Amino acid sequence: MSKYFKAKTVDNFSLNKHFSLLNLSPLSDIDIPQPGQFYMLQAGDTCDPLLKRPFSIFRYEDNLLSFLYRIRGKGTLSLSRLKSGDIINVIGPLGNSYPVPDGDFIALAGGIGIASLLPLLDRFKNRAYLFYGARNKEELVMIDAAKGISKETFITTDDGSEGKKGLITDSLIDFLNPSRITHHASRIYACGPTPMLKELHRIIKSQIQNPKSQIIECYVSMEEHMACGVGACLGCVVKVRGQETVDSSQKWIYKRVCKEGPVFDIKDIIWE
Amino acid sequence: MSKYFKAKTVDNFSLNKHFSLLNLSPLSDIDIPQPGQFYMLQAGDTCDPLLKRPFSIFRYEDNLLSFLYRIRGKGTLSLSRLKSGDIINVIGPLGNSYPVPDGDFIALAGGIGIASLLPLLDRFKNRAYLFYGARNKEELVMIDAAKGISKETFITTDDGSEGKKGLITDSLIDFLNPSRITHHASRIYACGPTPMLKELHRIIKSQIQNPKSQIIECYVSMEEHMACGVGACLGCVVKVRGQETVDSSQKWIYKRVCKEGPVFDIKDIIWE
Amino acid sequence: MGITPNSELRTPNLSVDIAGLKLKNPVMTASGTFGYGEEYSEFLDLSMLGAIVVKGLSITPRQGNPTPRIVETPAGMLNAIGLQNIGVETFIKEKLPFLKQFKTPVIANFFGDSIDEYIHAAEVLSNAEGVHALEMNISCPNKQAGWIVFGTDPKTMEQVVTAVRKATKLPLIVKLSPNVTDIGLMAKVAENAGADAVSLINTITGMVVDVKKRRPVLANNTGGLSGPAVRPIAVRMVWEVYKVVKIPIIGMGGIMNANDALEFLIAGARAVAVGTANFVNPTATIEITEGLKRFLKEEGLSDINEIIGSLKVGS
Amino acid sequence: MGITPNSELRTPNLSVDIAGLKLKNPVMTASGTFGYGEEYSEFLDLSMLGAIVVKGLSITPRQGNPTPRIVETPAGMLNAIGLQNIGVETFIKEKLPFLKQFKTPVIANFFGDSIDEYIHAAEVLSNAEGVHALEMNISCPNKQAGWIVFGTDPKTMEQVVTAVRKATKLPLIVKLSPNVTDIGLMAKVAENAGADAVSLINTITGMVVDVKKRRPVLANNTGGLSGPAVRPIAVRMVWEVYKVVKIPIIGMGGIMNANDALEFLIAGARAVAVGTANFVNPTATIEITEGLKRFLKEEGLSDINEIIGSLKVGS
Ligand SMILES: Cc1cc2nc3c(=O)[nH]c(=O)nc-3n(C[C@H](O)[C@H](O)[C@H](O)COP(=O)(O)OP(=O)(O)OC[C@H]3O[C@@H](n4cnc5c(N)ncnc54)[C@H](O)[C@@H]3O)c2cc1C
Ligand SMILES: Cc1cc2nc3c(=O)[nH]c(=O)nc-3n(C[C@H](O)[C@H](O)[C@H](O)COP(=O)(O)OP(=O)(O)OC[C@H]3O[C@@H](n4cnc5c(N)ncnc54)[C@H](O)[C@@H]3O)c2cc1C
Ligand SMILES: Cc1cc2nc3c(=O)[nH]c(=O)nc-3n(C[C@H](O)[C@H](O)[C@H](O)COP(=O)(O)O)c2cc1C
Ligand SMILES: Cc1cc2nc3c(=O)[nH]c(=O)nc-3n(C[C@H](O)[C@H](O)[C@H](O)COP(=O)(O)O)c2cc1C
Ligand code: FES
Ligand code: FES
Repeated sequence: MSKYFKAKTVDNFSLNKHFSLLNLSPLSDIDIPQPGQFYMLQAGDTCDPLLKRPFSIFRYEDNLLSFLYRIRGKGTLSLSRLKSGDIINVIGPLGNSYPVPDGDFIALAGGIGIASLLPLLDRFKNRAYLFYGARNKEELVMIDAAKGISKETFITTDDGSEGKKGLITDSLIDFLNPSRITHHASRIYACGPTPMLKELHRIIKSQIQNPKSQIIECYVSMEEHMACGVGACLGCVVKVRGQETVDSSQKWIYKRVCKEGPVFDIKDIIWE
Repeated sequence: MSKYFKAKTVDNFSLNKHFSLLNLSPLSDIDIPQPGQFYMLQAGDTCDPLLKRPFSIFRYEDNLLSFLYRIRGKGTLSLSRLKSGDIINVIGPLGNSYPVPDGDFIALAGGIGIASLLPLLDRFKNRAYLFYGARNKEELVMIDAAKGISKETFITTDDGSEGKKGLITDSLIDFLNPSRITHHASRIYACGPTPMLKELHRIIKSQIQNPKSQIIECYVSMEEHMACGVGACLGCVVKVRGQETVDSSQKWIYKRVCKEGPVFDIKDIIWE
Repeated sequence: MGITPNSELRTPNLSVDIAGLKLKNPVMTASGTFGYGEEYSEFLDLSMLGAIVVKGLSITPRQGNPTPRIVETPAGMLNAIGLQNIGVETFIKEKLPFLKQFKTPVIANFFGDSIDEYIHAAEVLSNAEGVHALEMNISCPNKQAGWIVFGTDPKTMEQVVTAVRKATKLPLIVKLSPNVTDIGLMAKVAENAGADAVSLINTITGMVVDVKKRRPVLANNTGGLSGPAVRPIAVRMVWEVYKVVKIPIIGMGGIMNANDALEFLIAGARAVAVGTANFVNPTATIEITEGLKRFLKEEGLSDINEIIGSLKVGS
Repeated sequence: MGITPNSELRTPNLSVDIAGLKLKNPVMTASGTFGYGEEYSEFLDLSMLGAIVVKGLSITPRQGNPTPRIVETPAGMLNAIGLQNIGVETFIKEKLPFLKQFKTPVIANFFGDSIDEYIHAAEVLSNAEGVHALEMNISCPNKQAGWIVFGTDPKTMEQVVTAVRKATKLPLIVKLSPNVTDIGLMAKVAENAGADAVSLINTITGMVVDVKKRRPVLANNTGGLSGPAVRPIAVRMVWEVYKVVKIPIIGMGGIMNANDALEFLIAGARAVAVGTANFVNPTATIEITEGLKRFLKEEGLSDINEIIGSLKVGS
């Protein structure tokens, strides 16, 4: 059982202009991925693009690995050109995973962040209050799939083209307002763009200071440029409070998103 | 009418493990190619492979450009991955062409050299004595097409797996033997690997010295590594006798295969 | 709807000034990749170029190196043309008249084996009507100094630039070799010796081995690396030079599209040259100029000069 | 069918000797691209490697640079990790024991900000059981000499190599920076100062600009270019060094497969290191070793040493 294996493209279909779903059938025995883990993927075998790119496991069913991806630059563009039958080399599953929730929980997805959170919603069906925001309707994908496995779903778009107009974090703030609590969730799981995570961090800080709040924990999946995905290059580090360092004078240390992450306790991250 | 145009892949089918035929439909008005001319082709838009590669026009019919190519390295490999509907940028037609034959003629093709000669056979149907040699059966392609438009066809393979066993130039020597001439051809057109062309040069020299020989002219299509294909980079030069130089002391000059060629009078080339 | 002055205002200024030479846009051709202009004239209107830089010229014609002269490498290519050229005289007689019909400055790239040859070539080219500036290629070995490359030794370079400076009144561009430890130092030497501008980078020396034959692929053994592979090195060098000289910089090395050109301009180049990209896309220069215009519009800028050297660096 | 001695004879010898260090094959890992070995131990059997070169170590731990530290370039990548590392002591305590279980020599790559730091790190590493050789990374700025890079100034380099030579009895490999005018000269200086071998190339300094933000993509502004893009430069440099030194050369820079490794060996490298390729293909080293074996068989050669430096060059 190796974490470096060949897989055959079963299909690779475009959901809309920006998003596609890739289904891969591994050609050898693989480790079973956990929600929050990721794989390094690359189409083709030329030197441009050179490096593999990280993608969260979106679904694992019937030994099929599914990835939901957004076409951004040359790596994802070349991925979008994979055709059924094409064979690629894959590394994974990599990184840690979301800790198992106890009871109901909140999931906060910004844009393509849904890809990472969906397996969590799916494994713990009907236990998540899903907050899912995006720029516009086109950037919201898999809503039906997500709704079907969530307890309740809150949708926002920046332009109001779907769901409520506004930021998803504002909807979350409303929901968390201690004076009108309607839920029993004590944990938040989040994946999305850095500005969203920073705002979440602000929200969490004020929640924790508020004795009436139920929220006690928050886990976020972080993104950084990666080269190796396996902890070797030190390219993907984030600043984390230095609790584990011998030298207590050290306020922070770098941890590798690909190895100690991608999932971190939001309190441990130093947001700059 | 520009020599740089977009074309749509109509189909790209594999004749066997080594050879494929690519049919392109130009998306704008193009110049009509002449036998011996070539195009610069490239699949994909990444930086690897970087440069376009030269390919002879193999057929031009119903405004469809056809290329017969042999998969050798990364350029032709990526070409072989073009799918119907894919759009690529093309430069051509480039270079000079085979001079018009008067009467019957001899065509000497080594391996993929057939790609360059076939349009000549086709335009002057049933006037060519075709000598076509390759390493083995698999490397002989389009034999039926070639036979159908040639006056007579002579086939050899190095291993005897098709046609006569031996070198195609040996068959040519037999045929040219002045003591048993059965033809009225005075010109040879040739395209193939350099060793074959060098041997041809040796044959031609002895023919010309022989007063009984009918052969008076020989044109060869040359190959060199190309970068631009349009005469700008000076990458593709061959040594040519210096008849056109001002300074008569100069024994040779470099000419560009892509611009003054690819077709040269065999006598003008300096074979080293 | 009457006169719409706004639409005119909205077309941003692309013209830049290189040592008194006014270019209608900052996109020129790189020497050796555009022949003498005519080779590409059937693909694009040469009047649309910022400048045409022709293949390197020497006082007497040169045959150049044997073949193979070209080999592709990952995202790049090596060339060992060996400076084949028709010589300054033939250039002036046979190629320059064609180029004069376009409204585009002609920059003559030239070189020599010795300081005398440099001086001589510069003089002849300076007297030719229709040559608007000179670009000295100093990536050639100095015969007199035992084949030390002019452009890699500060002293040798200073001598040859000083000598050529005296031989011409045309704007003088010194084209720097990247095969050096400190490109900033070399640029400063050129500036002090009288260069009006520097251009960089020339190719980086490389080699590809044919492992079956156990020979270099190129007949010349080594060749010069160009193309996208070198771009990050070139951008870094332009930035290093921008920090230490006052004269304008012409940036090049792997520019394939407008985004690449912008990297150079932002790092400090006042103009850019497009080389290897012409081979892949004969209209690359025109598309880059269009792309620059589009970028300025999108960013709400009215003048390309606003972005030149605008790089904000961290501490 | 009884004993078949021929099949054994047919397995060509891959082992090479680097300054007394016997490697079972010439394929090692490049420092900084293979962590401390354990990161890749779930992908391949570390006993199959010629040698393991670990991430660069300093006398005290380092945090390295802020992010982004990595950006992809055409056929290459820039990294500005900033030499983040756990320090020699922690390495010896926590990482070395793991590496000792494999039958593969461990080469400790190390560096310092000053000659003292180099000496100190070399001493500590030399006393650690399980470190088989030292590789000095001299592509770092010298704090004492006003941040001149050790590896780009012959005098500074001579000093630091001479000092380290006295501090260790282990085979000493000096890793050369490619950001120099004359790599042959630098190699000779290293040889004369007591190096047992040289390794090259380290990364080439480069920059990528984010044109929208008008900032370098990397937080450190510049980074080191590695990957296939640099291979032709690296092969050329190995060849240049091979011509002027007698000590063995470890070649690297863009090696992705056996063919690439062969280019280096033929050009004169006695061993090769695989860097960026590990990121793309974690089993690259093993596949390259297999490919070398296949090549020797196909060519009817019985020993890898027959091809080292076998390049036939034109006049
Ligand atoms: C743990 C993790 C899980 C992810 N999961 C998903 C997913 O499920 N679906 C999805 O669409 N995207 C996911 N991403 C993001 C995805 O990796 C990037 O969109 C992709 O790398 C962009 O590559 P590109 O070549 O198309 O774009 P580029 O043009 O190369 O870059 C666009 C942007 O992508 C980012 N990027 C580029 N290269 C890398 C790299 N090697 N590593 C990380 N970021 C990079 C940079 O921010 C860059 O500005 C994930 C990222 C991480 C770190
Ligand atoms: C005028 C002309 C017409 C040609 N017509 C045909 C044709 O109709 N069908 C066909 O299959 N082949 C044709 N060729 C040969 C074809 O161009 C090469 O096979 C192709 O370039 C190989 O590219 P590659 O990347 O697959 O192989 P690579 O691995 O790059 O190289 C394999 C070999 O191809 C040659 N080669 C590589 N790059 C170039 C280049 N840019 N220019 C020229 N040769 C190169 C070299 O000899 C090299 O050793 C023609 C060549 C020329 C010059
Ligand atoms: C085929 C070829 C020929 C070249 N000839 C010359 C030359 O004659 N004089 C010169 O100064 N530079 C010459 N160069 C260098 C280019 O002008 C340019 O500096 C270099 O190629 C980097 O730009 P690019 O990556 O865009 O090609 C040549 C480059 C190539 C590829
Ligand atoms: C992410 C990364 C980190 C590196 N760290 C070091 C290092 O700590 N010490 C060192 O000497 N070289 C370091 N290098 C340079 C490599 O060892 C090697 O010399 C270079 O990458 C060229 O080889 P490649 O093209 O195969 O990667 C590093 C390279 C990369 C890509
Ligand atoms: S991506 Fe290499 S350490 Fe994380
Ligand atoms: S390929 Fe450029 S001159 Fe012929």
